Amino acid sequence: MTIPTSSIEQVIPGQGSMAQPEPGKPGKAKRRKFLFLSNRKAAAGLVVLGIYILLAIIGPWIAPFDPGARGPDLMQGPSADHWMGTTHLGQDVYSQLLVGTRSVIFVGFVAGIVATILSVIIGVTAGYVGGKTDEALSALSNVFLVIPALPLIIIVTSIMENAGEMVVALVIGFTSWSWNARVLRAQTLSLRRRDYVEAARATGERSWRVIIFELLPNLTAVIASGFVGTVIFAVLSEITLAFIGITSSNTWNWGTILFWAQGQQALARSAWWWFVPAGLAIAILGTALSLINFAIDEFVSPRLRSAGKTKIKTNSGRTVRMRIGFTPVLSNSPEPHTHARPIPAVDHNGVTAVVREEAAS
Amino acid sequence: ACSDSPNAANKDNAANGKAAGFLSIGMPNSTQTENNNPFIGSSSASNLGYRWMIYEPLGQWNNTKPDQPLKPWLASSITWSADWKTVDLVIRDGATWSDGKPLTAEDVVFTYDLIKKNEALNIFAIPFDAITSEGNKVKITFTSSQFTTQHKVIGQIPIVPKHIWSTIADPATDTIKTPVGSGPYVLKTWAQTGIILESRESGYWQELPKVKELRYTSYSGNDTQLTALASGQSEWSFVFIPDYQQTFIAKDPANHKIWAPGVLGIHGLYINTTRKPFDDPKLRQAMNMVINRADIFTQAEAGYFHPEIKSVTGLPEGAGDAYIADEYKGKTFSVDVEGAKTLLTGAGYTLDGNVLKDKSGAPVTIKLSDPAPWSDYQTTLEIIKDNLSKIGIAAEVEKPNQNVWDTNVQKGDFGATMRWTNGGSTPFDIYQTVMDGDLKKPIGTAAQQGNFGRFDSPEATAALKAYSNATDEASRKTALATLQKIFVEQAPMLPIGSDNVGAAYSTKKWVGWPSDADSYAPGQPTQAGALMVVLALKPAA
Amino acid sequence: MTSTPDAETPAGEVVLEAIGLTKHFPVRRKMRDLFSKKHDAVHAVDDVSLTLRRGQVTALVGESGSGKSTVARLLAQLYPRTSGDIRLHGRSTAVKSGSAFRRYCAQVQMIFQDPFASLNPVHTIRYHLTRSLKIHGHAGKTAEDLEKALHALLNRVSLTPPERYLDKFPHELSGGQRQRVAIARALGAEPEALLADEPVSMLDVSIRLGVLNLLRDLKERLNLAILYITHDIASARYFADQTLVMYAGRMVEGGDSETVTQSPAHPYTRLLIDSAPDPDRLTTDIDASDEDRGNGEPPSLIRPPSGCRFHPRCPMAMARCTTDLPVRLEIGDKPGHWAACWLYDEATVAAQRPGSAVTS
Amino acid sequence: MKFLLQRVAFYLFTAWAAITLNFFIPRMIPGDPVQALITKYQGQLSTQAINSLYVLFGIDKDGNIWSEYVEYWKQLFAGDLGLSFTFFPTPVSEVLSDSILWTLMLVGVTTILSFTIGTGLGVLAGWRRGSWTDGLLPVTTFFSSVPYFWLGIIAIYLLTGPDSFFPSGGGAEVGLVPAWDMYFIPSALQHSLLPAFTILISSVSGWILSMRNMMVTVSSEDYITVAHAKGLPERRVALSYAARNALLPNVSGFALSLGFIVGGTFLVEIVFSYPGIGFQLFQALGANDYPLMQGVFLIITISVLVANLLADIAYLLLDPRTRKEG
Amino acid sequence: MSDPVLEIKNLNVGYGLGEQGVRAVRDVNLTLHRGEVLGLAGESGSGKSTLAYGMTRLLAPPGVITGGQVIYHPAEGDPYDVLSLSDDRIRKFRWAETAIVFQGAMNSLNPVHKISTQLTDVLQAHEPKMTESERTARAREMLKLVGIGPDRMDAYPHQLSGGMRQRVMIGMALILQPQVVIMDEPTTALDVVMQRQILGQLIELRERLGFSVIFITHDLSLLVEFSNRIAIMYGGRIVEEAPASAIYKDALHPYSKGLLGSFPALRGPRRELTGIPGSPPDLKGMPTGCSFHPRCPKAFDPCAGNIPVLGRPGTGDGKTRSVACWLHPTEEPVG
Ligand SMILES: Nc1ncnc2c1ncn2[C@@H]1O[C@H](COP(=O)(O)OP(=O)(O)OP(=O)(O)O)[C@@H](O)[C@H]1O
Ligand SMILES: Nc1ncnc2c1ncn2[C@@H]1O[C@H](COP(=O)(O)OP(=O)(O)OP(=O)(O)O)[C@@H](O)[C@H]1O
Ligand SMILES: [Mg+2]
Ligand SMILES: [Mg+2]
Repeated sequence: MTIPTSSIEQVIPGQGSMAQPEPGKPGKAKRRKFLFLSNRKAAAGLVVLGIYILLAIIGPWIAPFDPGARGPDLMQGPSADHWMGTTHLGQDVYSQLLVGTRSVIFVGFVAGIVATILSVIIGVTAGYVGGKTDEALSALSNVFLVIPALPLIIIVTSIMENAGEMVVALVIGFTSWSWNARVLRAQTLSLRRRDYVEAARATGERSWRVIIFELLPNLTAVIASGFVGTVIFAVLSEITLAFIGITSSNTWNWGTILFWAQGQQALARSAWWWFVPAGLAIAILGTALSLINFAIDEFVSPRLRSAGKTKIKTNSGRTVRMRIGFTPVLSNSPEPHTHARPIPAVDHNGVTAVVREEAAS
Repeated sequence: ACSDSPNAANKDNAANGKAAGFLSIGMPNSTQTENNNPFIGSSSASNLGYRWMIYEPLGQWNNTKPDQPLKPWLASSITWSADWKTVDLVIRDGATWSDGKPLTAEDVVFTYDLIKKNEALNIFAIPFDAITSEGNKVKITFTSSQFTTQHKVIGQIPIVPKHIWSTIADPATDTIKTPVGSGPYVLKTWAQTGIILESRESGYWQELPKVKELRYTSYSGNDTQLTALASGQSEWSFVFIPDYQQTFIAKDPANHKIWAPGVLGIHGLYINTTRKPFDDPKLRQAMNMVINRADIFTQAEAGYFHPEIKSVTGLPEGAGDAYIADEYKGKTFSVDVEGAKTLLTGAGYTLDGNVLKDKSGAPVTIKLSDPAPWSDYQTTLEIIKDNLSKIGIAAEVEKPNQNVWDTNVQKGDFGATMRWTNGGSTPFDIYQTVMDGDLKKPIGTAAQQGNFGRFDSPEATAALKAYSNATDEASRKTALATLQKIFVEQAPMLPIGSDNVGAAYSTKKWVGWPSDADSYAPGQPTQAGALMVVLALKPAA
Repeated sequence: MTSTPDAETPAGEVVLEAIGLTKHFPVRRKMRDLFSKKHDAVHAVDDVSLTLRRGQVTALVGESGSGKSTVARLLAQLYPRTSGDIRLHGRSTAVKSGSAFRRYCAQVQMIFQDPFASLNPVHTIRYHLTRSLKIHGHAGKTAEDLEKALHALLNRVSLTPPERYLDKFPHELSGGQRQRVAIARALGAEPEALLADEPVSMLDVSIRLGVLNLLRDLKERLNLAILYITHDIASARYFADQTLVMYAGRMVEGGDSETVTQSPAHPYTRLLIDSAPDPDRLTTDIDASDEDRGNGEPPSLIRPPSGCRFHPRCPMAMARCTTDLPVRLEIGDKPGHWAACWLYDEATVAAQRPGSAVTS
Repeated sequence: MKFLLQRVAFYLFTAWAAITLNFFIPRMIPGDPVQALITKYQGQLSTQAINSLYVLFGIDKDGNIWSEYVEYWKQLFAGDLGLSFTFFPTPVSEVLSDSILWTLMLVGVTTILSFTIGTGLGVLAGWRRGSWTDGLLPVTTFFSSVPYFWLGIIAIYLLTGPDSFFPSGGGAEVGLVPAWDMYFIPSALQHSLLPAFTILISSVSGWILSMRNMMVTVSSEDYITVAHAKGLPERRVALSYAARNALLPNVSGFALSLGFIVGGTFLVEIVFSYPGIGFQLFQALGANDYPLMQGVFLIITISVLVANLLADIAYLLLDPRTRKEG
Repeated sequence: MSDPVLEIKNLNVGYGLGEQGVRAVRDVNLTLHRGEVLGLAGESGSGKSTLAYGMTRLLAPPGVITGGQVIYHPAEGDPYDVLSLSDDRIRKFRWAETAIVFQGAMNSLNPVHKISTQLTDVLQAHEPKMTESERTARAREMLKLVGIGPDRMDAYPHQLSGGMRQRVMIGMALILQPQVVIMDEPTTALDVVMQRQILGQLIELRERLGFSVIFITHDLSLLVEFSNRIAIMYGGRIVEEAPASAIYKDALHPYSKGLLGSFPALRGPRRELTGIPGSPPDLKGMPTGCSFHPRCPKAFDPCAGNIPVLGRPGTGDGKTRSVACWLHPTEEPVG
C-alpha cells in the first residue's frame, strides 16, 4: 500500500486555517457542523458510506441465499435467481457480497477506532506534554512507522490461533496508528502555542480539560481524516490478507470472495461476475471514504474550499473563469453602477427627490 | 558490446529459426536462487526438476506403474536379495560425466557413502550398512528391509562424480555453480527469469535427446503458471488447473493436453479418533458412506487433479489395482445416505429431525479445518460439510493459517482435516501414514511422521511391520489384506483422492508425451522419471 | 456582578509587584557549542521591576521583540521565571499548576493581544464565560445564578443585550466584540489585576477606543490594577497613569505617563516619540538622514550589547555606556520619573561628552 | 549540522528498536521451517525427510533465544545475514541482492514516475483550475481505491494472451540473464510495463491530489500575487514561484514513500510473478524462513530510514529557511 | 495641479457574483496626479486593498471587476484603459508602469529564491535585452538606493529583518522606474522607528525619481504627515477626498472626523477622543442610503434614503476637495 497521502499533513504549515472564522457568513446562525454537509463531496461520500453501513447491518438478512451453501447451478453468470452469478460450488456471489459487507465495515471501523484512539492518546500527549515524554512517544511512533505494516500484520495474524475479524481489526489498529500520531503531534504542537490554549490555562483550566475541551475539538478534522484514512487502509489490508489467504476468518468478506475467485481462476474461466463485483465494491467504498477525506481537507483549509468554485455565473448567465493574477473584468463601461446623479441643493431639513436605488448587489 | 553479452547466444538461437529446438518447462514454485545441488530438496534444481536432466539415478522408476521393477539406468542390472537388505548393482559401461571423465562404480560408492555420512543429505533416512565395489559391481547392504523404499534407494538418488564432489567442503550447503553430471543436459545459463539447459554434444550413454534446449521458468503461483500454459509460454508443467477444459484445453484444443495418472499416495479426511463420538468406527464408517467423492473430484479437483478414489481400500485406480485384496476387489464407494442412517441407528445413534445425536443424546458436531490458501481442500471440506449434514452431523469449516494448522494436526488438536499421506512404491506408505502405531504420539505431542488421528490398532502396526519385512510375496499379501480390512472397517481416515504425477503439456512443438495409453513414465517434470519423457520427445510434424 | 470583596481598599495599594524579573529562553544548542560550557539563551527579559497598583493603569511600551509579552506571561505565571520575584499583595509567589496556580489566577488575569486567536473557535461565548465563572467559584449554585452572572458579565463589558451574544460562536462576532468577551472572561475570575497584552493592536482604529474606554471604566469602577502593554506610545499617554518603556528586555524609563511622553528622558524614548506619526509635521520636514535620532536595528538578544543595550543605536552614546549597565536615575523634573541612562549621571556627563562614543 | 547529528542519533535508535522487533516477532510464529517445507510440498516430500532437514538447516539443537539475539547482532555487524531456509543454503544476502534490483527497478522507477507525473498533473490541476484537469481527480481517486492486486489481475486477464505484446508475468523473457544489453533491457522493460502501469494508476492520484492542494494553497500566497504583479511570464510564475514552493512538502512525502517501496507493493510482485523482494518476503512468511524475513525487514527498515534521511536532506537543500547560517 | 497619471473611473469590484457575491468597491472615482502621494485611508474592510488590487487586476478569486475603467497616462503616448488590456500587454504594463508594495514583505518575497534572483527576474521579463551582468548591476544599484549593502544580494528573505525585507520590496518596486507605485499598508507590520525610516526613504526617492504614490493605510495620522492628498473610504466608497492638511484641519465627512478623533495624539494638549460608535458595515447587508448613517452622529432624514454622491462641496476650498455627504451638498460630481 502506498502511504496515505491525505493532504491534512500539508495543511499543518498553513496552520491558521483551522481556527479561522468562516469568511463572509457572519450573520447566519448556521453551525459549522452542517456546513460540512453542504460540501458536495462530503455529501456524496457520506451517502455512499451510509449505504454500505446499512448493508453491513441488514446484509445478512436480505441476502437471498446462505453465502456458503452449495447450489445446483455451478459457475453460472448473472441471472434473475443469482444477480451476480454463482461460484464453482454454486454459491450465490451476490449473497456473499452482501454478507461480506459486515465484516469489511466492522474491521474497517474497529481498526479505525483503535488506531484513532491510540494516535490521539499518543500524538496529543506527545505534542502537549513535550519534553522527555514527547521524545519517548515520538520514538515509539517512529519505530512503528518504520516497521512495514502489512507484513507485520501478516506475521501477527499468523501468530494468533484463529485470527478472526476482531483479531485482524485489532492488529491492523495497533499497527497503523503511528502516521496519524505524528500528524496529530505536529498539529498539537502548533495548537499548544495558540492564544486560546494559553488563555484557557491563564483562566485556570486544568491540563486534562485543556486537552479534552480546548485542543481536541480543534483537532477533530485531523482526527476524522486520520480515522477515514485508517479505515481505508484497514479495509484494503483485510481484503488483502483474505485474498492471499493469510487470515483464517471463517466469515465472508470481499477478500474471501476474491480469494476463491482467484483460486478457481475465475477470470481465466470468464467468470467475471465472480471477480469483478467485490473489487468494485472495494473501489466504491474507498472512493466514498476518499471523498469524505477531501471534504475534510477542504473544510479545514478554506483556500481549498474556495478553489472549487472556479467558474462563476454572471447575472446575465455568462460564465467567467477565475484566474489567479488576472481578475476577470465583466465590463469596462465607465458608467456608474448606481446611476446616481447629484442633486443640486439639499436643505438640511428638506425632503429630497429620491432618484437612486442600489443596483442589485 | 552486444556480442559478448550472455544473452546474445540465446536470442540468436531464436532469431535463426532454431526456436523450435527448445522446450519451455514451468513450475509454479515462485522465485528461486541459483542452487544446482541435486541432494537439497529446496535447491532450484530440485524445485524445477532439472537436476534429473543433469544427474541420473541408477534405475528409473515409473510411479504410474509402481508394481513394475525399476528400469535399469546407470546400473545395467539391479538385483535385490530376498530379505531386501542387500542390493547388487552392475554399473553401466560407456556413461561419462559431462566433463568427459568416465562414470565408474567408484562414483556410485562415493555417492552412497556421501549420503550415508551426511545425515542432512539422507532425506529418505535410508539405513545404510556397507557400501562396497568391485570392478563395475557395487554392493550395498542395509540394516533393514528396503522393500517399501527400493524406488528411493535406486531411483531417487542422483549419482555424482567423485572427482568433483570429493573436493567439496560441505556437500549439504554447496550450491554447485557448474554442475557436472552424467545426464544428457548441461546447465547453460541460470537467471532469475529462467534457467536454460542445453543438450550435450556427445558422450551420453544413450541416444541424445531431440530437444536441444530446456528452458525452465519458475512462476510465482498457480495462476501465473496457468496463464503461461494457456498462452503457450509454458509447454510442460504440473499445476492445478481449475476447469482445465475451459482454461487450458480450450485455448488450443488440438495440442493442449492434461494427463493425471494416480499414484500410491492419497489425500483424505483424517479424523481425530480420540474425540468422542468419533472414536466409534461405526460413526466414521457412516461418514465414509455419505461423502460424495464424485462431486469433490469434479468441483474441488477440477475433474482430474486428485483422481477420485473408487476402491473402498483407499487405493487409487490404476496404480493401486494390483494391490487390492481379493476380498475388496470391485468394491467401490457409493453415496448411501440411507445405509449410513441405518448403520447409525443400529449403533445407537438417533436422528432427531436433521440433528444426529450420539448415545448420550448430545448432537454430533465436527470441526473441519485446513489452511485457507489450499482452495481445493477448502472446497472439499465445503462439500464434505454438505454431505455430512445429510446424516445430521453439523460441521463447521475452519481456516487456521498454515502454521497453526500444521501444529494442531501434529499435536492432535483437530476434529477432522484433509491431508495427504506419504507416497511410495507400495501401499505401505499410505497405510503407514494413517495407521502406524509406532508413529502415534499422545495428544499434545507432535506426531511428525504420521498417524495424526491417533488411530490405535496394534493389529495394524504389526501388519505394517510384517509387510515391510516380509521375504516372500505371500506373507506380504496377507499383511496387506489385514491392513485393508482394518482400513475399511475402522475407517481411520476417509480416502478422497489420490496424488498424480501427471502433466499439462502442449503437443504443438513436441510429441511423444506419456499418456493413459502409454504411461511409460511419470508426467510431472520434477520427478526423476521426467528424463524418460524428455528423451522420448520428438518434434511435431 | 458580585461586588469586589475589598472594593473599599484605597486606590494605590500595590497589588502585584515584579522585582528583578528575568527570563532567558534557552536556545537550542548547536554542534560547535557541544564542547563549550556556554549555554546560549535569549535574554528576553532582564531585571525588570514594576508595580501594579489598585485603580491604576501602568503602561509598558516598547518596540516589537522588546520583551513586553514575556513580562506579561511571567506575571501571569504562564512561564517559569529565570530569576527575580513576583509578589502578590507583598507575598512572593511562584506557582506552576494545580490549585495554587488557580488561586493565583483568581487574582491575576490576562487578556491576549489577538481577540481572534484567544477564543476557542469551537466554543460558544457562554462556554467561555461559564468556565471562567465555574473555575473560580463565581457561578453560583443554580442555573439561574449562573445565567445572572453571565448577564452581569456581558453587561459589564457593554455587550447588550446579553442574550444576543451568549450563544454565538466567536467567529460570529466582530473583533471589538470578541475582545470584550475576552475581557469579560478575565473579569469572570473577579481578579484584582488585569494584564492586558496589546489588547487593541489587532483591532480596527475605529473600535480601539471603545475597548480602551471600557478598560478605563473597569479600572475606575472595579478598582482594578491594570498592566497595559502596547507599542503605541500615544495610547499609553491617553490611557495609562504610569508608563514604563522597555528596550531589548530591559526597562529604560518610567514615570508618570504625561511626563514620559511629553519630556522623554531616555534617548530611546525620544526616538520612539519622534518616530510616531505626527500630523502636525509637514511632509517636507522629513529628513531622511535623521542621524541625531538614532537608527538601525534592534540588537540580538542572544548576545545583547554590553553596557547599555541601546548604545549601538544611541546618538548620545558615551564611553561608559558601552561598558557599564546604567542604573535607574531620577530625572528630577517630576517625582517618580526615572531613566536608566548615564546621561543623567552628572559625573559621567562631566567626564565624557554625550555622543562621543557614537559608532557609525 | 547539529540537526543532522540529532537525526542520526534518532535513526540509530529507531533502527535498533526496529531490528530488535524484527528479530523477535518472526520467532513467535508457531511451527518451524522444516514443517513449513514439508507442508508446502503436500506429500511430494515424505515425512522421512524431517530429520535430515533439521540437520541440514542446523536447527536440530535447541538454542537460547537471547544468545541467538546476541549472535544475530554479531552476525549483522559482520555483514552476515545467515542462510535462507527457503533457498537453502543460499545466504540471505544473496537472495536479497538477487531480488532487490528488480524491486528497485520496477517499484522504484514507478514510484519516481508516479511522483513526477502526479506532481506534474497536480501542478496543472492546481494552477489551471476549472479546466479539464478538474475531471482528473474523481477518476484517479476511483482508480486509487481499487486494490492493485485486483487491478493487476484484471489487466492480466484483459491485456495478456498468446499474441499479446504484454507478457503475463515474470521479470524478463525466459533465459535472459540480467545484463545491460540490447536483449535484456527491452525485455525487462516490456515485462515491467503492466505491473508498473498498475502501480502507477493506483498511486498517482495521491500525488496529484496533494500537489494540487499545495498548489492551491500556495497560489493564494502573497508572493504569487507579487510575481504576477511583476509581470513575469505565466510559466515562470507557475513553475518557479508556485510549483517550487508547493513541491516542498511533497518532497518529503516522496522520500518517505521511497521507503515504502519494498514493503508496500509486494502484491504486485506476486500477481505478476515479479522476482522482487516483496515477493521474497511473502515466500519467507509462508516458509517460516526467519533469516530471510529478518533480512527483508532489515532492508525495509534501512530503506525507510534512509528515505527519511533523504527527506531531511532534501528539505535542507530545497528550503533555504531550514538552512541555518554558520 | 499637475496632469493625471492614473484615473479611476467608476470602478466596481466585487467578490463572487449573484446571491453569494459582495460588492467591495463601489463606483470609485479617483485621480492620481503626477508626482503626488495620494493617501487612501479607512477602517478595515472598507475596500482599500480591493481597490488597489482591482485596478491592477491582481485580485485573487473570487474577485471580479464588475465595471469601470482605469485610465493610465504613460509618460509618452496616448492614455489607455488598463482593464481592457490583453494578458500579454497587461504583463508588460505591470511593474514597468505600476509597481505594488504589499503589506507583508515576508510574504511578498518568495522564500526559496535569493533576493537577487527575485530582483533580476523582473528585469529578465521586462527588459530581455539586458545582459546578465547588467541586471545584477541594476539590482545592486537598487539595493544601494534603499540602503541595503550589496553583500546582501545573495541572502534569502528569511535572513533579512522585517525592515530590510520591506526595503527590498521598495527597491524592487522601483527597479523599472514605474510611474506609479501603489503601497498597501507597507509599514503596518513594522514598529514606529522602522516605519519612519522607510517612509522617509521613500519620500526622498520619490523626490529624486518623480513617481506617484498611492499610499494605503488605516493610520490617518501617518497619512496626514506623509501624503499630499487623502481619500477616505467607507463601505466600498470614497466618502471624502481632499488635500492632507484640509482633512486634518477641517474634515467635512463625519466619518473622517470620527477617524481623526480615534487617534490619541502624542503631542499637544490631551484631547478627549470621540471614536466612532457602532461597528463597520456588513457588505452583504449594506444600509440603505448613506452607508455610514447608522453610525453617524449627525445623520438626518435623507441619509437613510439616498446615497450621497462624491462631489465638490459648496464651501470655500471646494475646488480642491470633494465629499459624499448630505451635510455637504455637492455642486458637481466627480468622475
Ligand atoms: N518561547 C520563547 N522561546 C524563545 N524565545 C522567545 C520565546 N518567547 C519570546 N521569545 C523571544 O523573547 C523576545 C521578547 O519577546 P516578546 O514576545 O516578549 O516581545 P514583545 O515585546 O511582546 O513583542 P511584540 O510587540 O512583537 O509582541 C523576542 O526576541 C522573542 O523572540
Ligand atoms: N475573498 C473574499 N471573499 C469575499 N469577501 C471578501 C474577500 N476578500 C475581501 N472581502 C471583503 O471585501 C471587503 C474589502 O476588503 P479589503 O481587503 O479591500 O479591505 P481593506 O480596506 O483593505 O481592509 P484592511 O485595512 O483590513 O486591509 C471586506 O469587507 C472583506 O470582508
Ligand atoms: Mg507581544
Ligand atoms: Mg487591506
